[in-house]
Amino acid sequence: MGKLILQRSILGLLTLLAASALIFIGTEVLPGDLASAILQNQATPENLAKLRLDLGLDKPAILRYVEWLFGALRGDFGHSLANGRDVLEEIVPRFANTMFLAAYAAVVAVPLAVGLGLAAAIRQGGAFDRTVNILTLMTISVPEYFLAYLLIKYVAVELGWFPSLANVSSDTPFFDRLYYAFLPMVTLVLVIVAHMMRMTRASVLAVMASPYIEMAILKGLTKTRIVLRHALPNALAPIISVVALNLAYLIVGVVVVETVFVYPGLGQLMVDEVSKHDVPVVQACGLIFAATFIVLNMVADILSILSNPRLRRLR
Amino acid sequence: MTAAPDNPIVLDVRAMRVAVRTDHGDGPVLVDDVSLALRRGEVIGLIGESGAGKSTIGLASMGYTRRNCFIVGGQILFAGADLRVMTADQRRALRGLKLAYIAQSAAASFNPAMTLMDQVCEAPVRHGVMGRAEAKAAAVQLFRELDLPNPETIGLRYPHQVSGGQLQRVMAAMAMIGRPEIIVFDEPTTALDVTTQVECLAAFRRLVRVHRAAALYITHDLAVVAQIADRIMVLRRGKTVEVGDARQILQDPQEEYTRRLVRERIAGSTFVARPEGAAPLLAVERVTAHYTGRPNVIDDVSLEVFRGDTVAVVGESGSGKSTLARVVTGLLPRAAGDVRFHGASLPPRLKDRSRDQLRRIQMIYQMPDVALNPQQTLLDVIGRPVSFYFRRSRAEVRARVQELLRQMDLPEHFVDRKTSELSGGQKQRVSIARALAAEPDLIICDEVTSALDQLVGEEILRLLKRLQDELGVAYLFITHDLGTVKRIANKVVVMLRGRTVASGDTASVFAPPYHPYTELLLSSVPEMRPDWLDGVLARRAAITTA
Amino acid sequence: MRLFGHKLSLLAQIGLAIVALNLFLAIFAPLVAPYDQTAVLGDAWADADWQHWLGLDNLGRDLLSRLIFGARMSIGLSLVITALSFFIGIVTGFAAAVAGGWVDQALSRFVDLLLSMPTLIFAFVILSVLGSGLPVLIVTIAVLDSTKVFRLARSVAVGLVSLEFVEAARLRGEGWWWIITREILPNAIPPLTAEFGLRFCFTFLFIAALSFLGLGVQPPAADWGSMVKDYRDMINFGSAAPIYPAAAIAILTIGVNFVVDWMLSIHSRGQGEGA
Amino acid sequence: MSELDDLSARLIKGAVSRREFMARASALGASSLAISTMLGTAQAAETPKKGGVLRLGLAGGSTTDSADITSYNDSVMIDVSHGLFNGLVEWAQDGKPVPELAESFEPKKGAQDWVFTLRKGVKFSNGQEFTADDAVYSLNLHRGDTKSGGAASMKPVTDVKKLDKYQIQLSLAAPDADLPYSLTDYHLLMVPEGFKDWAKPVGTGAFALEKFDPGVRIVLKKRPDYWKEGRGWLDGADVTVINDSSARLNALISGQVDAINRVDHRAVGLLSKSPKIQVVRAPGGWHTVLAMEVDKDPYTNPDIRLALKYAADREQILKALFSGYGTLGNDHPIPRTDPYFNSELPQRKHDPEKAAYHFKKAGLSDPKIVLQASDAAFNGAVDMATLLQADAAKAGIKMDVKKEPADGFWDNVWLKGPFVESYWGGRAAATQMLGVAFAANAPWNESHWNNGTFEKLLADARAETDEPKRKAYIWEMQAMLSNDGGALIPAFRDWLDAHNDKVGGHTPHGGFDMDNGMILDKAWLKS
Repeated sequence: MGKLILQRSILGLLTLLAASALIFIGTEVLPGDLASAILQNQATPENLAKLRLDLGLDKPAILRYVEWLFGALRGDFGHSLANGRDVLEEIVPRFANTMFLAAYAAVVAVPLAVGLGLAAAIRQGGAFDRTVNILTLMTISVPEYFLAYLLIKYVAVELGWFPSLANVSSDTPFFDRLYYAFLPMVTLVLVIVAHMMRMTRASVLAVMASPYIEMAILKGLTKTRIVLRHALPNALAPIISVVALNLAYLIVGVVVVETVFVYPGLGQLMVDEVSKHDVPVVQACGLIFAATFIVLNMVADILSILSNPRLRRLR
Repeated sequence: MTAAPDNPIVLDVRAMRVAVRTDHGDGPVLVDDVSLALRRGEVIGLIGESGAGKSTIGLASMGYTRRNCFIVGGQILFAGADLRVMTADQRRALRGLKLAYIAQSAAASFNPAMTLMDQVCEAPVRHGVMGRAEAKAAAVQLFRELDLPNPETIGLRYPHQVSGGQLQRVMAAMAMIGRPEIIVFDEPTTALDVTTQVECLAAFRRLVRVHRAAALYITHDLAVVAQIADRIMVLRRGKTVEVGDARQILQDPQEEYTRRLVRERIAGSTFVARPEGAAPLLAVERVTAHYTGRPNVIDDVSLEVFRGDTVAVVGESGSGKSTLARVVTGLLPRAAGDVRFHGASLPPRLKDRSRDQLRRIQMIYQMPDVALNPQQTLLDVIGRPVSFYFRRSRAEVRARVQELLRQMDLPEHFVDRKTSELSGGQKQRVSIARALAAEPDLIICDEVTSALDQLVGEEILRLLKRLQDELGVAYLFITHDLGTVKRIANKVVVMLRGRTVASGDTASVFAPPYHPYTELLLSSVPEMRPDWLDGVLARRAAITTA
Repeated sequence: MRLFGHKLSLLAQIGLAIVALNLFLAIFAPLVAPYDQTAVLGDAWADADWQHWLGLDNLGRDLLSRLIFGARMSIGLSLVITALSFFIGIVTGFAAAVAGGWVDQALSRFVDLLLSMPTLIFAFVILSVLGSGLPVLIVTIAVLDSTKVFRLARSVAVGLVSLEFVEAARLRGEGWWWIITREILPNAIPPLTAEFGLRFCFTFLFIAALSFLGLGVQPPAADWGSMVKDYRDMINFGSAAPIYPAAAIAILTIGVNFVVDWMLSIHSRGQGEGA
Repeated sequence: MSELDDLSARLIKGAVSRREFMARASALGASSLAISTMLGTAQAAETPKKGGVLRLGLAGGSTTDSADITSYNDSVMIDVSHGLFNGLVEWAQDGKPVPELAESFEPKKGAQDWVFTLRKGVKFSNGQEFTADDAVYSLNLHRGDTKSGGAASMKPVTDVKKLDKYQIQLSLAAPDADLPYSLTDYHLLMVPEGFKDWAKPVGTGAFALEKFDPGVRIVLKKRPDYWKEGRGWLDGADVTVINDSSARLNALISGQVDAINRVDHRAVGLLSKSPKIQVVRAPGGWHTVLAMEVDKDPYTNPDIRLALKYAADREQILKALFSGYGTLGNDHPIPRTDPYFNSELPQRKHDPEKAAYHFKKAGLSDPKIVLQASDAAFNGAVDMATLLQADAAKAGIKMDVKKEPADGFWDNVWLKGPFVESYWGGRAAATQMLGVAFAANAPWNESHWNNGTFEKLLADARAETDEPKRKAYIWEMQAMLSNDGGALIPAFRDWLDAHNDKVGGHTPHGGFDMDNGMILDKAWLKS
């Protein structure tokens, strides 16, 4: 199994390398530039000229890529073109926020989803199953920002239980963070629970059809024992991967929610910088996002390898 | 061996009916008014073809039915209590302890993510009748009784780490550990090779006798049931055909259907006279083959097929007999040796072969269900080779297809049916028609009957025979069933772990002096004689002690 | 009612009805809609009355009409995108499965790479570079989506390729085009159809999200996603305006999912749920 | 609407009393809502209080923000900077330039040179006194090789020199009586000589920077002894960047912030229903432009230009785009609030017949009229294009709308296409506005307007110090543009802010939102 995991990790690294190249190229082709993007129709020709120098577009792309890559390895992503701040300094707190929200949502969503999924699988076709199914369907069927607005309108504005602004900052104490980020968290949970829950249910049911489940029944085991001990472990792989997928989404896909709740996350940063053509920051964000994705998938694969005795015992 | 009739009745099934019920109304009745009384220490064999309702009865007598099936009538009295009126929990309390089940495919019936020991001990521990340690000890004891290799440690393994035969016996242990009063054996040896089957049969029988448990033994193979059952119940389409003492059923069946089952089984051993052959049609010369990066699957194998020959390649799973077929067809390029067809060497790879070469060698598969594209009509399936190889007009193709259907004893109007609408036997006939449509010189038959019911299989064999007489086509017949071989092959190649251990005319190969493996195979084929098993075991014991 | 030779469950029938209705509205929008989607008919946010059942929108256009035309744009767009992504995904996926070897490796690895790109951000960059004209929008999302289709198509095909009837075709000497189109495709349709439904919904919501970032469908063309976005503020003032398009999206998605669930249930497969 | 706007404009300038205003306004049939919002202006009446922290929720902030005065381009930094720094000249509510850090200023050589006398004893937050050297340094930040958005305002300045410790002189290429207006540019703020460390800004403003999280949150803290009389009441300010309009609204409604800018015009009506919330409406110079380049066909033909001008239904555009919170444009860039607004020039009305007539008169069989539109130009730009397209169709004019990608719009489309959408934020002085967008040599002359008479009038107006004469010139220029110019200017948009009843001194200003960015300097909190 060690071999398998090693292979998987190497593959991940290669993918990451390729991704970095893709990102670099992608950001190279952003047209227009900082000055005009920022100053709109107030930019003078002098402004633009000055800026093109700063961009250092004189060097060949390959060279710049390599330099950038090695810089990145050393944790040096260069400086923001817009305000000259160190890119890393700019990103780290934002990334921390993003991770916080993601973790917050995950901690609630994953157990909830798997729990609901199992419950639905146990009571397959029952009233509970159907209601959960339809409710979760509804939550994924509405654009996330609309969910967000409904929450704000009723929970924040009408009831005033939670703030509609989640503008936490580095010095916000932990429990205040939990309070401020509550509505964004709920929105995200609503968005991802359905997907994971349905997948859990589906894969558990798929396993429930297999002969060893029938055998378990004929051994006189309780439904719960059958589902938890016999069905779930064999349904893990797809569940793990769908969970990973959703965690990735929590980290890279929440721009919209961040915007609505004014949550200072990485997504919003990136969108800002893209529209401002702050290339170094965009590249850094892109790289972090890609890395997150790849690592999560890698971990997922490794976990499902571990969850499968056939592979686990492989030597 | 017959259980004394005064033994108490442990299971009393009265006028049981099981029917399918889905969201959209009632389905067919699977078990119709079946009654049986099982006494302590007695083994009743349930015999019949697929769809006879054997397994359904077996499961229902544990109060269990599969999805969408329901026990709609009758009583199932276990120790006087009706399983139907019990609460689910009461039933659960019985299963795994008083009522045990042994399924056909052990490989599928073990949870791949749990160790064997955990699964064996689960039932008694969960039911709280044994402590973990106690259960472990009991399990090891049973492993020993079932003479499994290193009984102390085998329990730590995962299902995929032990062989099929061993797994089947572990399942027996799992069933026995709760000291059940009733065991349901559901085709427990069908998936095994003949040689392994013998061991398992023996083990099961010993178990039942030692523990004086009562058992329902479900199988389609009369010879098998003959070895273990006290009484036999013959079933057909959910109805009881005939019940009676084992010997009586086997030697003096009352019902026509039973007679046919028995007859077919003993029929055979009619050898085909070897035709006057000139040059061999197919000559496999010292062929070696392996899958990339793996050891050789077949090693230095040679055989010859003449026009009109039926050459059987016999061997157990893993003997490389199917691989041989893949080499001949070119699906697996040979590593060494040569395959000559009509004297000319065939290119190793499929894609290097000419359309004519492809046409002349056709194949018929084991699983009719996956051998035919379910989305296509018989016209598509059978017509394609016609249009593909002979470039005929649509009308001609249709005519040809209908002709072939007639040859297969299939109604012509099937021509526009989808293959998915046909029964197993019909599908197999269509596969044959597809092969014949190419007007081949050689047809490779890969276990063509093993997925079919006995009687249906016999019909297919007869059909193949007839076609050979009419068309003079040669067969390369790949099978594990020596009964079949005896009946239709004029030449045999016996394979063991990729090598040929014996070959030649069926007569000479299957007559002394045997190659030891051939003998092992022959002796392992169950026979109707109830004392056959004892005989075999005795002889083997003799050999091993000697 | 039957489909794929199976009886439709109640939910599935409801789902089909919903889908059918939406398709009808989409196709015959100009005939059904009382007004043109761009016609300015009065003051912004005029209340509902007999002429305008749902009232007017932020530019004083008939909300109902825009909702109906919105169906056309949203559904049409998602359909085109999903169709395209399926074409790409299936062709490449099957090719990978049938060809195997390095072709399979190369394609799979490349797809992994694309999958490692955060979709929304990726689309955001591309669209803000090339501008969110419909063609760009379609191609971008289709390509990003096709990666997921590829995975399913490949796994389904791999399963089928190993079956004897495909082997028989190969033994007969059939070319790969025949094998893909005649032997594999017909058998891959049910699972792929189910996936089509799901991907359609995802595309649908994805476009909505892009519209929110101002990169989706550009005005004046009506599309449910951007309608929700344009009207969203009105929730704060108890106006139902944003509810209509949001509900439209939800109902259609749910409808499609009902059908899909039913398909998945009859083909009892776990796949297809992948986002 | 128009008369009311005029009225409210005059109210803002204090030209009418509140009672008088109420009477006239309702006589003009204005809804009580309109009146109340316009009265939002008249808050100034109440007496200020010291203390309290003002929480602002502002659009127009970005993670790319920096305290560097040359980098300002949007509300958040503009508002914040006016808490940190002061300029030499302040743009008063009546639209006139009044002394700020400059005690006084006077023109020399017929307004070719200007001498500014600086206020004495003003201390920077680092304790050192503000003097001529600082002023010279600060102004030069925007001259020559610079990224500053203020460069435009300083362009005509040929030299900035120190006369003595408290006096500097600016020399111009050509006379300009309106130079003081230029110095109200929000970039032209005063920092200590040689100051560079923008992470820790040093200014003469009422506040010091406490916390700076770009694009997220900015916290200011009062600094002792602010020099400006009757200003700087607050103990501090807490600015949250909220770019999403409804998030901003919600923050205000749910009381998480005290005041917001850029209220969505659609929301105003409903907002002002709430007794706790005041909408501050400031008619100003912000206007939309559809620029036709008069030297490119078919726009070389004056009748095509007129045809389009008549085709445009300005009332409708005003309603649809700004829910009426704006004023009609008359195809010249001077707003009604400007003292030099040509009030006798007839307002051009939606007139399909006239449009059709001029279109025929132009006699072009198929003039390819394509409007390049993008919401990058301004919010709702594409909507406006859509409306105009419909209007044109009514007059039988076939006009196509080509949607341009938002990204790089100002690079690749603006000033390149023959018929393009854009906007202007307005200028303090009429002559500046006319100069920057219509002078033949101006880099941003969108319509390629090049007219000798106009050039002369512009030069004269700048040089002229005699009010009536100036007025005549400027009125003349407006007339020329309106009747012949290449810019179709359908509407001016009001600045719409809102605040809850705790906030005082949040007065409307035609220059920019949040009291022309002076909110932190001026506003106070009621108990």
